Amino acid sequence: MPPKVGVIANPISGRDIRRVIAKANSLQIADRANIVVRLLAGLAACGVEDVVMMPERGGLAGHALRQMAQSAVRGNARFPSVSFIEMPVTGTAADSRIAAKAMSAMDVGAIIVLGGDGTHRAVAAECGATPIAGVSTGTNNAFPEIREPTITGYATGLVASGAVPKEIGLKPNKWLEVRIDGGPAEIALVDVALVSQQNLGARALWRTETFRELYVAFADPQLIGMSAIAGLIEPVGRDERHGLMLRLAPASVAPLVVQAPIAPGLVEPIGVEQWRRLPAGQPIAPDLAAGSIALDGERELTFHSRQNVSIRLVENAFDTIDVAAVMRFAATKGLLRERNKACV
Amino acid sequence: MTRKISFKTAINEALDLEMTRDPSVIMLGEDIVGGCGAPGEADAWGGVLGVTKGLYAKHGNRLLDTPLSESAYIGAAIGAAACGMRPVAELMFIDFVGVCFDQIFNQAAKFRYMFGGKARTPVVIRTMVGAGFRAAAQHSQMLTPLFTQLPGLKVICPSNAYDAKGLLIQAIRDDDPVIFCEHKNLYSAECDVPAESYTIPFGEANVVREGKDVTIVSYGLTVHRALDAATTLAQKDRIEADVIDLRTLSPIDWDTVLESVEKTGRLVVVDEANPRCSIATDVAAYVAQHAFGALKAAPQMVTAPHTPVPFSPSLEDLYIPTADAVVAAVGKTIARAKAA
Amino acid sequence: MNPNIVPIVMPKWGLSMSEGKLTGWLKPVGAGVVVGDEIIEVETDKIVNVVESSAAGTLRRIIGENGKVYPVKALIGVIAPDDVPEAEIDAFVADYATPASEDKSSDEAAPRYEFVDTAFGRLRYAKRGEGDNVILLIHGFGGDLDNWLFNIEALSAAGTVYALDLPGHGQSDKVVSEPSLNWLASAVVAFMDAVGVQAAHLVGHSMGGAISMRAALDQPARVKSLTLIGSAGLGSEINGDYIEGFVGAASRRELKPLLEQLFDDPALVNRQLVDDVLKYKRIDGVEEALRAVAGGLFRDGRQTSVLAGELKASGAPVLIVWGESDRIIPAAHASTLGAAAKTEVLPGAGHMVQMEKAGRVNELVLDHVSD
Amino acid sequence: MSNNPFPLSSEDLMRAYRTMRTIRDFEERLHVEFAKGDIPGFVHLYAGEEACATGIMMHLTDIDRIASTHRGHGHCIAKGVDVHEMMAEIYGKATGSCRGKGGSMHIADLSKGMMGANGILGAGAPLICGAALASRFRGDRGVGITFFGDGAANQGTVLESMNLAAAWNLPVIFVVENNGYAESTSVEYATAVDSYVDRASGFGMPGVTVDGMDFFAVHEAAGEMIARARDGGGPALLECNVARFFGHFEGDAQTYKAKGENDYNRENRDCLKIFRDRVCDAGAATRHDFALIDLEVASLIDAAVISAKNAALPQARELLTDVYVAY
Repeated sequence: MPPKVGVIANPISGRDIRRVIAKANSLQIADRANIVVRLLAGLAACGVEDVVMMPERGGLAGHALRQMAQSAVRGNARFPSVSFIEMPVTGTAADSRIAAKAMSAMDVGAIIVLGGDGTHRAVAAECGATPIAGVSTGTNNAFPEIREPTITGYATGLVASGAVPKEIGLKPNKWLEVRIDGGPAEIALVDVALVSQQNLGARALWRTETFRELYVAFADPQLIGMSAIAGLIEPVGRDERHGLMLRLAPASVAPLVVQAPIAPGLVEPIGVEQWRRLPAGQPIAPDLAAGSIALDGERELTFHSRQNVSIRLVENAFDTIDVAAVMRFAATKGLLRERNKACV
Repeated sequence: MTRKISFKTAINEALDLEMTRDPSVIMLGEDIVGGCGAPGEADAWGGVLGVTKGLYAKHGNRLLDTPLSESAYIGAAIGAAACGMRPVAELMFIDFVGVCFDQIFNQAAKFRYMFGGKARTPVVIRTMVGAGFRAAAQHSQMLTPLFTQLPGLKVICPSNAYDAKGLLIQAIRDDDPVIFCEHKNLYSAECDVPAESYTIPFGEANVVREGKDVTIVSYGLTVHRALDAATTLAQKDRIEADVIDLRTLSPIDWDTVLESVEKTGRLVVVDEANPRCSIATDVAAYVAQHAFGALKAAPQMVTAPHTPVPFSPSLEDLYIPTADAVVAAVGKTIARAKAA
Repeated sequence: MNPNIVPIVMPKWGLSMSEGKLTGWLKPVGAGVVVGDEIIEVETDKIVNVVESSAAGTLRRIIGENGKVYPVKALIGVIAPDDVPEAEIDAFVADYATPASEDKSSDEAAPRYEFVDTAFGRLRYAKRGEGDNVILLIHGFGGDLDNWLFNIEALSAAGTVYALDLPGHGQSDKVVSEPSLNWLASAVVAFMDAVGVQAAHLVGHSMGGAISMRAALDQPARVKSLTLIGSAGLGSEINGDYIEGFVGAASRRELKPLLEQLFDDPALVNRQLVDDVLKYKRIDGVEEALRAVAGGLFRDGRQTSVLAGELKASGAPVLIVWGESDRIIPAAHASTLGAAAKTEVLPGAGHMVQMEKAGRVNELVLDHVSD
Repeated sequence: MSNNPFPLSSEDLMRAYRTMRTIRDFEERLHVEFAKGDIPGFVHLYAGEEACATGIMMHLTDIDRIASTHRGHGHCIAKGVDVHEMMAEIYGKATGSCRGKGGSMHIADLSKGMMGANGILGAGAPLICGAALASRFRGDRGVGITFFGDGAANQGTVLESMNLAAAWNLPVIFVVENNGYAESTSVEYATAVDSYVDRASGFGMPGVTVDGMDFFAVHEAAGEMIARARDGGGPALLECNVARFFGHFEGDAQTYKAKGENDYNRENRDCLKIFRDRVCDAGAATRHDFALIDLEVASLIDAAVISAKNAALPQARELLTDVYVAY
């Protein structure tokens, strides 16, 4: 059976307040649709004939289909056939979760995620054992890597079809789990930040005086966002077995101040009181009594003093496709070459 | 003191005086400064025909060159007016009204009525009208009837530099939206104009020549054609014409027209607009209704034909009403009267 | 050439007049005329007026046609005694050459009006003639120097004639910082200083008469004589409705009937005269200035300053001229000074007597200033 | 009210709720009254979108100006226009905001900075650019907000205004109230690039999408944008994803909507419920506090309807007045 690949591109991503409070870019729908088309071309090149997409009403799929139809009219189309999951469209991040769950259930070989940290988080939470391949829709994010989507399509196709073995093509990822009063876990792929502001509002984080605690799964000094604070203090790799936890304070009163790029173009002095490694598997109870919890930079939960919050770093939480390894393997093994029999 | 200046200078002077007098007066328009953001000089043009030249040097950023985006900046002028400014927006050619008409007739014209008298919209839209500039069908129209038809707008079309200055100052001080039509072929015409600020009230026609035999009503450029005709009539036929320059089309000075027709019994209306639903039909109909008893002959209308403005000079010269056509129309009123 | 043959020509009324329209012959050919008879009616861009005969004799020729426009000094008709032969008249007409318009000669190429800066603002004036004998013409409320259209030229026979626009009037600055006779009189003296006139015969019309009186009382050395025409300052009555109406009038319709009150013959008020006054009135600051002056001098329909008593006591030489049908200031005021003044009340004239009866007024003034 | 974690005072929280409740009750009541046939013409109801108007208007004062849409009752109420006068206007009465001469689609109160509901889609955008320009010349730090729907977002006037505002760095916020339907036509059908935020990108101004049913999301995003514009930071676009609970106009059978869509939205996306639950859960107010406001608003709307019905019609002479300031 030819491999099937899922594509989740949620048009609502990348529209948050960071365009105003910082200089986050805004990748236009037409450009995102273009990314989808490039992905599809890469998938087709590796023999993927069926792609199932998340339905949406933001014009992304419509635009992509229009582009493919225009190419088909001109006879230069080579794309998989595209179908859509039957599900209600709410126009929120919930759509990404529902789609990921459905795709995982229909046994797709992989799910390509187009979006930022938020969309990746939604998909990772629901994809189970299905590997995901991330395509960043901008530089506003920490989790997905920046890469030409055609190549991501190639690599995903090679893994989904089994041409590249999973031991080579997949790599495991950590995540952070947050529970309130022992309820269901909410996850973060990069960072969990606790802020004293006890409301969700426009979700993003920029009022640095409210920053209190930060937990990161990895910390790369080349990335932006909350994890950049940790990255500038003590880098932690995606493959290292620990994370990092920091206690933050207003810069005016903290013993140490980091000039951190907490959002694109937004560099702020962040006060750090102390930090230490965060071991995997061990639930940690934060010191902050009440406030809100931002997952990968967006306020998602609030808690008050009568509630118990626990945070835990989890290893091998989900798999992602290691595009670099897949392509290197494919090239080495000659998977993408064939002899021209006419010239023999 | 009084000197001879051109219509164009009179407009410039009116704008300058009002901007000096009242800080809420601002100007918006395409190329009214000219060269904004370009590598050359600031105030490169001062308007496409140089009417606003020099004002930028005096009033700086109270003159705003706009994007070529009439709907946005005419609307912005109207919005600013509703918020207490006195903007003078330039719609380069009246023909461009098609792309911003909504803002003028659905917004500016209706605010006061629609909002129960609680709004005032003191905006002036200066715009070039008229044929004779070899500018063809989309830069030459006399669309005055279009605006005159709409309640809530005031429509002005001066025929000389003196009137232009006084009416423009009045327009800027007026609390209602004013469409101020400037005939581009009058720009170089000179006459005596006081250096001071002065105003001419709206709704007062100017009797530019007095006579007892026939009433010729016109406005804008064709006032001069009417005067030429009147001179010819007086010299050749000893027919003395009352020549009335309406000056303001909305409001309109019916009393002066009626008084004159009561005296002369004959009416010729000269209008550069197309003939249907025009100022000519309006005046003729009003006089027919209100001074029928005084009329000795059917009112005559001398207008442009019911065509777009042609390009070729030979055709365009046929388009604009001529003094000869006015003389002929007067002749008809006399002939009819004799026959009766 | 026979000195008894006298041409009737298109008059030059005022500095700006270059042509006029003959609107009517008031005498038929062959009629006998005496000096002062009205012979033709002429319309200029300012006003309609009649031309009076300057000679006695018979109207021998009618040359000008009704309704035609003629340049200034063009031959319109001929007056001569009956004994002058027809052939001589014909020769005179044939030889008559209209003098070139003065406007075009080199010394007249300069601006028609002049301006001078004073502490009372920039003031416009006209100047004609020459000589040490200076006559200064001062117009009335709401007027300007063109009110002397028919006088300036004629009076220059006696010397240098100045006519000014008072502050707030004509084309002078529209600022009247203190609406009083003292202030206005000071402005007149400042004007004399500015144009280098030590002393002058003051000829004042209406409010200008009161200003002249004030100046004569304040600075007797600067005023050689007074001519008061339809003058204010001689009694308290004044036509308050006219003053109020004039200040408020904004349209031709409102203004024309008011201006007609100024003349014995309302037909003299033509379109251009009304337009000129309107143009003045519409200038920023004029209404305020007029309102201020009216409030200061003519409050509630009464004159606030009556100077007759003071003037009588001063013994200054005074000529009083009035139009019999003056509807602005009653002609009865003409007799206020009694024997202390020469007084003449002219029939067939209203408040603008110097325009309506220009010939007689000019005669009277010339006589007065050459005493 | 010991615990208030929100960036609004307790008074402001209650004020916001009162505003949203007033809009909801006003519209729900019009829905009922319109069906009785007492209201002339047609009305476009704002119910469902209250958080959008209220979240934005909480940041404004009378020097800030808004240009509204045909669906303008909510904007009017949130901007402080008198509810009695509004109701009377909708009934065409002499006591109305516009003396009965404007009607539902033209309610305005310039003294409150409400530049009018507008029957012409997209027409408010250039007007508000002018309002912002006036504020800049006066130096009063006023901001202009123009509302338009996903339908009017396709009007040239709106796009031209975005260009003008961006080119002149005007303090203007373009608010797209995206309820998914341009009258009966879907966004997907009518809009080539379905994202309105992308329109902002095209003019180099930031664009943000928020859940327009979440008062706090609208409030915070709008607050940042308005403060930025006030300080001279330039224009921005705010897309509020909202649901309208009624049809395009009263009498619209809404057959273009999915089955159950209105019920789902009323159940799950009611901004009033979301607001009340969040505030109560945080302990910033009690259900009783809200119930008191509900009662107070209900009586206000009752009174407004009764007085509007009893008010006098405009006199015949009103037909001819106020065409001009000076005749």
